[in-house]
Amino acid sequence: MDIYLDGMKAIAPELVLTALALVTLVADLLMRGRNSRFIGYITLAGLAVVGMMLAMRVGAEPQTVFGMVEVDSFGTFFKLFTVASVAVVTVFVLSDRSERKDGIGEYYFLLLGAAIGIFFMVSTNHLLLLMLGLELLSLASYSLAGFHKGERKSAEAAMKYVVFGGLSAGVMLYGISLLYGLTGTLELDVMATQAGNAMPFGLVPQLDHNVIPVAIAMVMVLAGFAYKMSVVPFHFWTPDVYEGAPTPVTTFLAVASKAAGVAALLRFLGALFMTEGVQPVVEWYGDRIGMLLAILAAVTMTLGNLSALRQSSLKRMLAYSSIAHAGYILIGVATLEPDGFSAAMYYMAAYYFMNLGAFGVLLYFESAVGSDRIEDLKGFGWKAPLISITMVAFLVSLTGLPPTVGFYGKYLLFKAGIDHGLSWLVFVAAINSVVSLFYYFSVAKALFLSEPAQRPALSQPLFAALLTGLGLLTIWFGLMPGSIEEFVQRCLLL
Amino acid sequence: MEFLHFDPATDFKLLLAVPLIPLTGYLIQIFFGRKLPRKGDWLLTTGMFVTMMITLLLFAKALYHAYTGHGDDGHATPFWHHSSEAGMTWSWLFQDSEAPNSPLNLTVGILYDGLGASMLAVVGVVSFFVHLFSMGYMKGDHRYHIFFANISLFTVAMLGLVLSDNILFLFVFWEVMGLMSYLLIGHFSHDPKSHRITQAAAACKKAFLTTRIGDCCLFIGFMMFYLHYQTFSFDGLWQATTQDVMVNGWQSWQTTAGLFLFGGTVGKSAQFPLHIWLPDAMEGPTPVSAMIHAATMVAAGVFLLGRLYPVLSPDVLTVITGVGALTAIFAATIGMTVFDIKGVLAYSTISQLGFMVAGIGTGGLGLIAGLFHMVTHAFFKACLFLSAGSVIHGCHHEQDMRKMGGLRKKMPVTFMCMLVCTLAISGIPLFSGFYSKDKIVQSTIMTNELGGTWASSFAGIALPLAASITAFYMFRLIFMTFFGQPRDKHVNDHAHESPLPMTIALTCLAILGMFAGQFWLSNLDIMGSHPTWFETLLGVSHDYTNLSGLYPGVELQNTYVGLDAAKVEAVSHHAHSSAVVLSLSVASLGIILAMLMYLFKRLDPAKFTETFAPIYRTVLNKYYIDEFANKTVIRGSMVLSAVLKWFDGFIVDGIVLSVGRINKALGFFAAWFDKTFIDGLVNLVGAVSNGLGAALRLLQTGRIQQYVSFAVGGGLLTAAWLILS
Amino acid sequence: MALGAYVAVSAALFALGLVTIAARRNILYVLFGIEMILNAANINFVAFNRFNGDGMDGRMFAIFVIILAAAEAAVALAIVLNVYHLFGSTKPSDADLLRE
Amino acid sequence: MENILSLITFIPLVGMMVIICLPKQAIGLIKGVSLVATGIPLVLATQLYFAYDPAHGADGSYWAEEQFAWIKMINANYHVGVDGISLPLVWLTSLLLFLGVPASFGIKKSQKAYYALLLLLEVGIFGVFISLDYFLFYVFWEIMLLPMYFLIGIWGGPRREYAAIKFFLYTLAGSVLMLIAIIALRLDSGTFSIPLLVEMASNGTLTGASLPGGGELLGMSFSTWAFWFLFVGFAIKIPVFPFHTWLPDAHVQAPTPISVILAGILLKLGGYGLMRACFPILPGAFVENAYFLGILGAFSIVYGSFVALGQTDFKRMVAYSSVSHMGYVLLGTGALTVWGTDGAAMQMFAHGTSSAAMFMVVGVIYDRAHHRDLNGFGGLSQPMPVYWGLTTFCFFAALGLPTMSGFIAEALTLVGAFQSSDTRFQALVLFSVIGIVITAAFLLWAIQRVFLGPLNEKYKDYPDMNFREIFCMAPLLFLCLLLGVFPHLILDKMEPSITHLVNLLQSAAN
Repeated sequence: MDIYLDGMKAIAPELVLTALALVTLVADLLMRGRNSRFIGYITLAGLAVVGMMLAMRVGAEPQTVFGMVEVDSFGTFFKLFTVASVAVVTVFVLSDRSERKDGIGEYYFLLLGAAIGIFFMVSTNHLLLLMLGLELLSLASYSLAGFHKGERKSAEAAMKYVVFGGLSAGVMLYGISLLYGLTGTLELDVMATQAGNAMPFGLVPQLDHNVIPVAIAMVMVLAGFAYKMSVVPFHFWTPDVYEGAPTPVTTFLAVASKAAGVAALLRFLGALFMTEGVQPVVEWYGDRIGMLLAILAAVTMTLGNLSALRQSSLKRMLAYSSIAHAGYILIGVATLEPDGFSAAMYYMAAYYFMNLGAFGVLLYFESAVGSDRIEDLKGFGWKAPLISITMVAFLVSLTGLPPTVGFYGKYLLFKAGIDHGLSWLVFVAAINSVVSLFYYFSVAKALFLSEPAQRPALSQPLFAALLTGLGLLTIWFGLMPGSIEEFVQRCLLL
Repeated sequence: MEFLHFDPATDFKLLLAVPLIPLTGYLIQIFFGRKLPRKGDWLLTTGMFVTMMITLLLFAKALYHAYTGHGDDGHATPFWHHSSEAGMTWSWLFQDSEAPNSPLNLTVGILYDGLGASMLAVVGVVSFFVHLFSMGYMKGDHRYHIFFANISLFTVAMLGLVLSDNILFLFVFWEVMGLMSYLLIGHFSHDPKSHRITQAAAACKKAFLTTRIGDCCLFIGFMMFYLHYQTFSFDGLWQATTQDVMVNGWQSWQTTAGLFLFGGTVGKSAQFPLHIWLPDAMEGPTPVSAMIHAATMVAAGVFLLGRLYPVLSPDVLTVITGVGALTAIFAATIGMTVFDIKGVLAYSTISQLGFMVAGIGTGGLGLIAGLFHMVTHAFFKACLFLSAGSVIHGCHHEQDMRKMGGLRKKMPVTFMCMLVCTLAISGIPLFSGFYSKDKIVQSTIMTNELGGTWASSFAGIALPLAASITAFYMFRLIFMTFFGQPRDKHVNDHAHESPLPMTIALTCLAILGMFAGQFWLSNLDIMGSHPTWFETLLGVSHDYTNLSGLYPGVELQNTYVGLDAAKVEAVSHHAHSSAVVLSLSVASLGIILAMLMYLFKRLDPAKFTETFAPIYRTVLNKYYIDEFANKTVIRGSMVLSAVLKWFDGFIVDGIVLSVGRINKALGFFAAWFDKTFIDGLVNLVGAVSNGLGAALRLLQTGRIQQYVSFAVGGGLLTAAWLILS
Repeated sequence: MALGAYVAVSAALFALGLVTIAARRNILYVLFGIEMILNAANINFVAFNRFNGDGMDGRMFAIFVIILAAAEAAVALAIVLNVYHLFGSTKPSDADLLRE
Repeated sequence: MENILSLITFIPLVGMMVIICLPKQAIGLIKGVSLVATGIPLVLATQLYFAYDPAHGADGSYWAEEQFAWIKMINANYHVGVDGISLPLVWLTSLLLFLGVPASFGIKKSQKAYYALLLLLEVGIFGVFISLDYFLFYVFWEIMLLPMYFLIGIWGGPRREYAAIKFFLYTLAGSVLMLIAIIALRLDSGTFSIPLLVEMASNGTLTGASLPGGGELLGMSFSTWAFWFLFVGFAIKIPVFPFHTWLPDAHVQAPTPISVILAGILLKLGGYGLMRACFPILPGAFVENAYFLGILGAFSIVYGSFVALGQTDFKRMVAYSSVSHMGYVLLGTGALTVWGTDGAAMQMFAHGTSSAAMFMVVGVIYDRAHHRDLNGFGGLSQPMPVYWGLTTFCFFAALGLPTMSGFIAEALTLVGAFQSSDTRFQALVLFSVIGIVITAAFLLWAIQRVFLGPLNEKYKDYPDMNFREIFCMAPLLFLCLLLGVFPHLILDKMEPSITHLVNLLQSAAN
């Protein structure tokens, strides 16, 4: 029984989060859809509790509970990340002027549900739990994308998302089944380390015998991650869904959901190719996978950037930009080395600040200007200087220029890439970041390089403060990146 | 006579003061000139007077030394001083970290020798008189104070040039003179009342640019010498070159470098083919023409040759002779056809400069003669120009000789001065020009007899011919202007003698133009068979094989090498008598011809021009050299610049654009690029969809099932890669 | 029966699912296609579990997948219903507001 | 003062903060704060200049060094210091930015933002000149771009958006390549410290051996590609043909004070970067390619001057003259002689003063006529004699008239390059001389068209330069003259450092 209790203790944050989700659901029912803001505040408070619980776990001894849940700092990092994103998204929902005031209690429930999915997804080496977490996240996301039931765009987005997501999940599942059949196990570290012909037999005999089935299974599994991260060729849903979904949901998809994909991929690859006692032939195969990822990275960032160039909608542009950023992150992943992984994690953290910020500003513009077209922002910088300057900081960071956190993240990625023989990829990424300057600064151009706009600014002091805070952090962590990087390094001790 | 001894300690301070006095004047004038009484002209003129007196005093010291100092062989010891004797040197580039003698540094000082002393005196004297003359001539000019400031600064530069002990500083002052020449030629280009405002604006630019081509050559020349000898100082260059040549003989690079050096002279001293700026430079006020474009600046090129003579290889000297002789004859022919009074003088100046250059090219005696001609020419040509200025002033800015005539009585002083100087330039004994020009002719004869080159043979014919033509056109000028009947009543009625400052200046310069050649009064050496004062001052020997007065301690490797001194002396004597006869006859021929045509009207010039119409037209149009330069160099540069401008805008800039064009095939990039970058120039959005990359756009169709297909297809590709690799 | 036969059936089902998703003109068929893929995986899980010997991993997984499929179908149908309301069509290609 | 360099660098930042806190309407106060925030660094920099002991640079050490750990994880330090190469440029920066404030008084649009950005720009520029840590260097390098983008983009001419993004794009394209090279160097050496890197390079331990595959990229050896990546980054800034096309557009569209700063200082960053952070770190690759750099330099000289000759826009002409003048920097350093490099360093300073003054000249007439068509003026010297005088002064400084600093720089460069042990440089020098003539040609032609000849009646009532305009321009012209007559004032400070640099490079050549 002790083991059971210890296990429950270990997954306490998940339990609290689940409870919180239920509480919001029940509260919404009790209040009959009135006063939804109150539920938002409950969510925030609950997230704060979860966040504190997680924070206390940083650096704790890793353990495996219930045979499949890995409670370790790596997971904690992404859980904290998720909690923070969900909290910010909650604030977005609360500040979204276009959102109804009441009857949106389930909004928070769905967000929390998605968060629970992420929590499990990022903390397991077992393919079953991985799949369950991923599906939970997906189901919540589908609903969120279609949250505005009366809106055609929102409905269409949800439909596309569910079809594409269902397909991807199916493919991944099929891949998992193949992998299971080939190796006789669902546990990744066992696959990697098992040698000989005893049951389960792991990957080694398969790789020795015939790599084709393994390759097919691998690609299918990776497709699932690629879909979550919006990596080419599984990115097609991204622009459409991002554009159609309500902006806070888009933010959630772009930040938390993508981070979950990254985390799961890192864990998958880490457990498969980088665990202690990994068999040489498996490690060798890892290099092939790394090269595949590197190529995908190059294609993804290039496609994302080139497509973003001619977008007139800020939202859609940010969607393509998020595809491009997935490509950058893959540089770190493709190295299949700890420092590459930590670079990817750092970049994820950087991405958190700048993208939350950018989407937040987008939300603000949507309320203030009533449009997300870049053209309509002309001269608005002079009307809302603080938010617009903050936006410039986010744009600079997204482009990857100092003194912002985005630069440091890119620096780490480039460094890892060059250090592990991916100089060509770094070169491609460098050119890409020049290209990205064009479209990012088309926003800055619209904001400031035109005559002041006529439309008055919108006063949302708290929201503005949140954004400014994010902006300042974007710059502060660019100048003093040490703290985050240290944190990342501590969390990466898998 | 103690005060005539050269004392380095004090005299180098005086020498330093020579350029500093007008410089101070300039600074005062440029900032406060407008507010000073009489706009400050008195200040600068007084300053120049002091400067002139100093230069004359120092010149007297040099002369005193030359006539009293004794050397081993009874010749005067060279008068040659460097300011390091007085501890006056200046580490120019570095003062702090470098040892003074480091090859990286440049130590500069003042060089004062016979050549420098005479040139300094010439510059001082001419400058002062030009200042004086200008007080009358420029009266009422609306930029009067600026004019004075500019000629003052010009004088500073010229004085500095003469005093430089190294080629780099010479170059510095050389260029500053170019600037001042530019500003002074363009003086009237600011004057709304001037009717030649546009021409003046073009002329000043042309002058600067043309000479700058020469300047660049000069720069390359001494840079090449610096490369081999690591020195800029004249002394160092002489020594290094002669020692090098004694061991290795003349090398081809020395010839190349020497030609480049000569390029400087070609530009500044208006030798063919860079002479084209000088006639145009007459757009400047006449005092400027007198000072800069006759007496001083254009002589700087000749002075430069004098300074650098030991480093010029025989081949270079041959070219110098050839170019000089060509310039002399060719400018003289043009001079016959010009009707503008200043224009005649301008071509005459070019021609005379050709004489000097050709003389220097023949070496030895010719070098001395050429430099001497530079001195004498300075006086009489300055006087001629000022006289012309006086005429123009008297005729209310009429320059066309065809409208003058009979001014003899209206302007007697001007007439007398001009006549004296015309006799001087024509080479009539008793007048200074004779003694210098005669020696140039003598030198060509001598060189030819001692085994000449194609150039000296050419010079032997061209120079006497040019001398004859000179006499002709100068007297043509005198007769057309001062004799006969007034051709334009209006001009003549209003003609008047110039005011006192101008006539004083004229008279003094005319006197110098008469007597600056030979002290014939003292020893009755009318034909100039004795050494002139200039030769004495430079301390050259009779046979001209030893020029150690000019270049102490240097064994020249390009002058009468391997010839017996006695033989040279003998040839020299013989050549002297031939030269005198030749000079006198050609001068007389020219004068008689001019008299027949323009004084007695026995011969009608129109008939000649008709008979030789094609030749006349060619000459009248200055051999079409300006047109040629326009068509080739200037047009060429403009075309090139237009081509490059196009290249820059469309090709270089277009590299980025062409990235876009390649991407036209690749999709969005080009569309975006063009939209943003060639704002509205080409709407490529439509074209994009035709390209390959339309695929990229077409992928995002909005149809979920197509997305699925693409994704599956992409996944298959991925799997295929993983399997195949 | 040999393992190969099971795998062949599952592969065929998977392929059919893909084709259905990509080609059918009714959104409901598309959802069926997804179900087919999930069930193809299920066949694999059960078959592999049977042939890999002891352990219940594969079968467990299959059960979970069935639950997942149900949940997904529920959500998907709700969304499809909403789309039908707004677009008046069940053709997936009719909903193409969101595109380049 | 212990932290004099940090003070110089960050006082403008403080000024910027203060300005941000001031109300928009307090324009007088904003200008006052800007003057103070640029004035104090000028005073401090002047003091530093005179306190600097040049002998210090003879062994490659730095003056007024400050160092403390910044980002420990990657071993990046806040390490600053100056030597004879950077000090004159630091001083020039402080001067031009100080003059840039009164020169901006004519700007009436969003003044608060303008001065704040101007001060931020100053921080970035100072930072680049004083950084001795590559990471810090890069951060400052990029920080500079942003204010420049907005300064051109907001306060520029009609095509300012195009010019601003083009400027940003070019510089960024160069700097990402630079970043890759910096990272590779860091990975190979384990340090960002520029002095340490230089030391390792001179010991021959910086070969890329510790990188995967020996650091090869696309078939190029480590030192080769790292060199070219760095070089392109800096060459774009100089700018060298064919990377120069951003410059005319940026110059033409930028407001006058920004053009002044752009030409006066920003272009120098490229040359400075090469001397500080490219050549000595990869001396082997530099020596291999020195001749090619010389060709680029010489070609830029001639090319820039010819293209300038063909321009009808006054400002564009001046912009191309910068291309021409900055070519000397490459030619001089490529020759690997002390004089050549001295000349190059001096040229950076000389061009910084003369071209800045030239842009002020253009600004004066543009403020009055609101166009810059060279053919549209004429006879302006009549209503504006002082303007004519200063312009002529300035143009002659630019065309390298002796007694002006430009002459010293060009002469040292050319003579130095001529003496290069690589005799092929002699041909380059001869070729470059064409540029000297053409430079004179287009400048004089411009004077003729604008100032001389008959007066265009439209302009007869133009007021002459006012005190503010003269105040902004006169110090620069005075400097041109002062350093032309007394070059030792600056050469003394630079020479030991430069000799050290040249010796380093030469030892790599042997």
